[in-house]
Amino acid sequence: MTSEWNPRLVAFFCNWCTYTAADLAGVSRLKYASNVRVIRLMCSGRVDPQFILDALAKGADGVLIGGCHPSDCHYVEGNYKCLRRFQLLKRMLSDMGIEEGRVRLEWISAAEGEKVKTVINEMTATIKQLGPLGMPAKFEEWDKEMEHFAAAVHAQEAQKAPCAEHAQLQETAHV
Amino acid sequence: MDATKKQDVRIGFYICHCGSNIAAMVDCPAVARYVEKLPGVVLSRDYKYMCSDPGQELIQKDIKEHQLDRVVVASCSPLLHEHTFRAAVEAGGLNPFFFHMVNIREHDSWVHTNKVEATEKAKALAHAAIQRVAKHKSLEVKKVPIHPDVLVVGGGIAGIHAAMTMANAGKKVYLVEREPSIGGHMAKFDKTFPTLDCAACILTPKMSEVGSHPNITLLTYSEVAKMDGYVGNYTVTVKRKPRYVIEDQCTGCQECIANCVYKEPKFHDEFNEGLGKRKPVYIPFPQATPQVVAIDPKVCLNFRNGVLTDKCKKSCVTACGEKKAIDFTQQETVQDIKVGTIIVTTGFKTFDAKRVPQYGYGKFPNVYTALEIERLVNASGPTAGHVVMRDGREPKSIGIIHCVGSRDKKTNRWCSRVCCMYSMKLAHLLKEHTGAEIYSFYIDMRTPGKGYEEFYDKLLEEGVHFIRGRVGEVTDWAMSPEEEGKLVIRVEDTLAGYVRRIPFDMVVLATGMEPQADAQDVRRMFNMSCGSEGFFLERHPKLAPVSTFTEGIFIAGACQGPRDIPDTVAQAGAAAAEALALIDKGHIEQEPNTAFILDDECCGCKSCIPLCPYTAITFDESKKKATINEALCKGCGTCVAACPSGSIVQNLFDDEEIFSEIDGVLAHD
Amino acid sequence: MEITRTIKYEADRVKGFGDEVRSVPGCEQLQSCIQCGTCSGVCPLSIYMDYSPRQVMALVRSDFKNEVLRSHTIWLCASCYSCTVECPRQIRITDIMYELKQRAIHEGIYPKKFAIPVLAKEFYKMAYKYGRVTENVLAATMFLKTNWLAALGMWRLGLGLLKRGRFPLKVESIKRRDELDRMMRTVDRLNIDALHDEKKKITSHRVEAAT
Amino acid sequence: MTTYSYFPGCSLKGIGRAYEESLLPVFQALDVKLEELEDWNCCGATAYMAVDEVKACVMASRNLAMAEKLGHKEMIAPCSACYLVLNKTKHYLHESPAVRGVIEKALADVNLTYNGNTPVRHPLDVMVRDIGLDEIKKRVKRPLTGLKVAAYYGCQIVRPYATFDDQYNPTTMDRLLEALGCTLVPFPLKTRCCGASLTGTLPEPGLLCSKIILAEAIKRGADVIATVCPLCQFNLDGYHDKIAAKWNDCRIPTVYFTQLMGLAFGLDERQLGLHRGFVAMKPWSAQPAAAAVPA
Repeated sequence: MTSEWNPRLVAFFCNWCTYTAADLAGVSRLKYASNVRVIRLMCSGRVDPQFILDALAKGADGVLIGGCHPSDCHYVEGNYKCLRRFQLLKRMLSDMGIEEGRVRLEWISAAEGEKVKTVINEMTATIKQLGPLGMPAKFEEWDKEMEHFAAAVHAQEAQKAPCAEHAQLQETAHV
Repeated sequence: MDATKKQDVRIGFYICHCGSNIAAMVDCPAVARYVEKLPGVVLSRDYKYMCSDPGQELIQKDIKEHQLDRVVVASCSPLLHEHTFRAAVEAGGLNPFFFHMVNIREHDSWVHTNKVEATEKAKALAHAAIQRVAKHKSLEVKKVPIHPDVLVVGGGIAGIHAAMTMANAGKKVYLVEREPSIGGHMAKFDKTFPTLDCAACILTPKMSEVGSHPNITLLTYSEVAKMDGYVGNYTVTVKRKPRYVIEDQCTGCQECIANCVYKEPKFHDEFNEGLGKRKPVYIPFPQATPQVVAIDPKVCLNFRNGVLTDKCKKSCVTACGEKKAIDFTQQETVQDIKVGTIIVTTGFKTFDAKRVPQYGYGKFPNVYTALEIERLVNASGPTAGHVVMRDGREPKSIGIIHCVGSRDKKTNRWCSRVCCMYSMKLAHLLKEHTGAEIYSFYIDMRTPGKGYEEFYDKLLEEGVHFIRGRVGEVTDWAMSPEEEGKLVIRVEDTLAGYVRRIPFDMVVLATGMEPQADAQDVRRMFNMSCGSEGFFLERHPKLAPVSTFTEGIFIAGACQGPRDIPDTVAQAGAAAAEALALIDKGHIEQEPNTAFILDDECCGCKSCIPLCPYTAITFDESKKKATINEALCKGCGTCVAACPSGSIVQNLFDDEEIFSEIDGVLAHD
Repeated sequence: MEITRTIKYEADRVKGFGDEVRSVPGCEQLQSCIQCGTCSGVCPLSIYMDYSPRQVMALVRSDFKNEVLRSHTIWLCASCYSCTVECPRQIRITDIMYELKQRAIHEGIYPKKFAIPVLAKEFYKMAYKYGRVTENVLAATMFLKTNWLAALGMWRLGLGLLKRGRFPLKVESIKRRDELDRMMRTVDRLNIDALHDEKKKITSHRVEAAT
Repeated sequence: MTTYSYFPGCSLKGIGRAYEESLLPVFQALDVKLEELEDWNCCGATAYMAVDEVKACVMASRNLAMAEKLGHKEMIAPCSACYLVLNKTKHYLHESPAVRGVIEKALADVNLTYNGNTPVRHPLDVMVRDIGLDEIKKRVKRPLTGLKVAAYYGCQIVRPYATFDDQYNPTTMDRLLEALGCTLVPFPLKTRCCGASLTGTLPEPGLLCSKIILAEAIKRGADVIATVCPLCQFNLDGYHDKIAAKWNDCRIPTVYFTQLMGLAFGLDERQLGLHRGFVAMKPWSAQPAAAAVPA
């Protein structure tokens, strides 16, 4: 394997358009970066923002959502619903310091095998430049900070507070 | 090991080599070894062809011998073989939904070039499936009854054949056609290749059979406006355009035409490609089905700009007399039809030759399209089969240019498949009719069909000149005396190796086939997909060539891609058979991927209700909770993702399953 | 009549030539040529060519470098771009012709005393030196270098131009020639074609070896 | 008053003097200012491209960069070859970042930058699409009624970048000349090659190209051929003796469209450089003034 760092991409593809397009890319033997892991859903409308956050939290460096083109959704307008949620989520992600190129929503029809290839390759290149996201490590760090903080408060309080209060505080810190 | 006990599942994992399709890029035994160590896995195998009978039997045997209660197969796309393996699992005695499939062919071995990376990817995907399948639940396949009636959209040869097949099998068929008569493009053709039997002779008996078949309801001059419902239970709204003639009362006597205030036909005749003329009241062609006239409000004197003025003396109405078939007050009507399956046979459009300006169509009157020539050589055509040009002369030399609007990245990049053959047919007919010298300019001669190459041989023997070269331009300026007053084709004779200028009286453009102009609208209406060129996309190019991605909707003929009459008819038969298979089963098995509400958790916020495009979610006022009508739910999962309290669950795609899948794909480095 | 052998052996090919041309920006589409002959059909000069443009495409693709670079075809191309706009595979044939001309001049294997490459070179020199081109001076140079007899045939035209005030007697030049000079030297220094030139050198050795 | 940068190109200072001599007063009459690019150099030209494409691009980009610096929104290039080479360079720089990098460095040496701005326009395009036929009609003092013209566009303003007109049947010049009162003869060879530099280098092929165009214009009944390019004008006008010697006499005057505009605007014929042609157009001023100035 190459020593170069390879980003990890999780993709949520709708069954009717994008997953089929990815199948078409396969049948056409197009070649794209191997670091994408596709999860099939029936519709991009099924993509819960929690899926995206969960993927990032568990170590994905980027998330791609693929749905049918506007007005082509197999379920009439699940893709619009997805788009609406995606807009909200984007704001939240930027507040969390997650760069824009890491989470992408793309409309890819069943005929666009070529687009699957270009989008995945583009995203891989973008994320390679951005570098690892490292959310698990960040979470660990945040946990540690919290523990430190708790411990500090604990220690402070322990010095001046009586025992009963201490016990109560400890409980709060753990919540 | 601890986890195995805790989860209490016994998973069997199988990875397929697919010959060398997968094994060449993924180290299958290595993946099997990796999966073997995962929690819950009791057995992990690699095998050459999992979809083969021995492969399926292997699963069944293992389920029994090893008391497996979950199965994962890593092979091709679930869109291809999920069904196969679910059936195998069921045959092995398990609920078919205790199965999950991993796509390591289309999504892995075929698209990657580094074996190590591809193997790692396969491991990650397999890991995810193992974690996911542990959470799978036992589900029941939902059976819904199927409406036995069928709708066929488009009355060309494909629609006619599909409708006849279904009707003969005893099904009630609605055949909707946009034009006043069925027949489509084939009705315009003179003869058919390679047998040279006359198109009308073989088509018109079928047309009249359609017209009189007790099981067929023919809706001409009509268009489908809307489709609702799902497989087995579609409701289709058909718009019926006013033809200003009451179909049931018209006997086709055509007295009205003879007595129209216009004594001479003078309006553009669509059926004859504008080479002939018709009156405002007309029957498209002698064998039209139904034998019912139509009135064109754009040119009828009783209308002005399509609006009824009642200014004409209406000699047609007088001529119709007692039959009272003419009704100028007719309005567009809509009609709802309930059917279980739909066959879409909307056909093609011929390429607009004006888009290749260098060939001079529309500029030089003696440049014709192939379809115009079909009418010109036809005995019932505008010239009664005499080949005379627009200037009244009979051509002494004719050049036929192939691939006009085909194999050209600037217009249409595909090969239209029929042009080589029909060009040769026209060459033969033109030679027969005029005795002219005929040149055929082709890029590559494509004759892959029964008797087609023999037809090419015949044409060579007849002395038609075949020149391999795509024509550069057709011009009307002369370099030498013999070119004066002629159309000059400039071409490289690539086989002789010379650039040539050849003068002709007549030039024929073999225009290619394109998707109908409104193919995208039709596609949306029937929830289908289009390929990049705009033809309707079949479910699988080899294994499901007449199915679409929407269950119960089939396609046949040139709406799916350019093809000739034999292939179209074969496909139409196939589509009818597929529809019959579905109907005769009596019910549809639906994927149990519907959503349901956890009553205990629903807080009654109603946010899910407006999201459902099928109005499957309603609010139960007594319980103050939402409920989902399972029969209406199609399983998109949009409400599930939106529920703020997490109280909606989608079968087969519940949160737990997807989270474990996410966890799984990222678990492996 | 002299009979010559026309068969081509593998040794006649300069392997890699086709790939090399195709790697130049603008020439990539060459590979998708279907040999339909549209280019020759629309080319106003194809009637004088030894190889038709279509054949040139085939020859390049099959690595027949010597045949292509020696052909008259590439020099007969008047850059009217008809082939480029008509090609059903959107091959930029005119640009490929330019690429072949450059290679022929670079390797000096164009037909000697053939006026067109000489004009191209003289044009280049003049533009390089003065920043502008004075056509009549250029033409005179060209004729002197190729066929001075033909120059005599042109005296009437020259005289006509002179009478009509269209024959400037002094060579036009820009004011800040140094600017252009500096820019050109920068290009030479950067020599983006460094690698390219390496390749050209190697292949030209091969040409010599083959001839 | 609108101002355009103006890139004359070498030919307009030499064999194509008449083009500039008519172009400038016509624009002036239309209240459009042209500011000549100071110290412009050869566009890079097609012959140059045959030797070294990158260097040809360097030459073109010096002009493009200087035009950007001059600051007018657009630049006019009347010679078809200049028009094409400048536009082609723009495309090339856009397509190929590698070449663009080199050229940016070369420009930086002489304190120039290129940002991809300043479109290069042909005067024909500017006349019809920017100024407009109505405005042109207003300036017509002596309509060219009865003058039968073959509008000849040549190759390089419609190919390969057909930016302002149809590449098969361009009509911009036809409409413009019609506005001047001319009668346009149907001319199928509007965009056929004139032979370009081949006329000088390989007489037979080059001259045949010109001859075909001349013969067809005569056959179609034209009094005069209107052109938009100095090389086309030279080829169609300069070789009549040779063409007559080789084939047959095809004498017909070939003028610039701007010369016809000047005539219609009532400008002095001598000033428009009409005397510079080999086959002279019949002096228009000698003709009886046809229909009066349109009201």
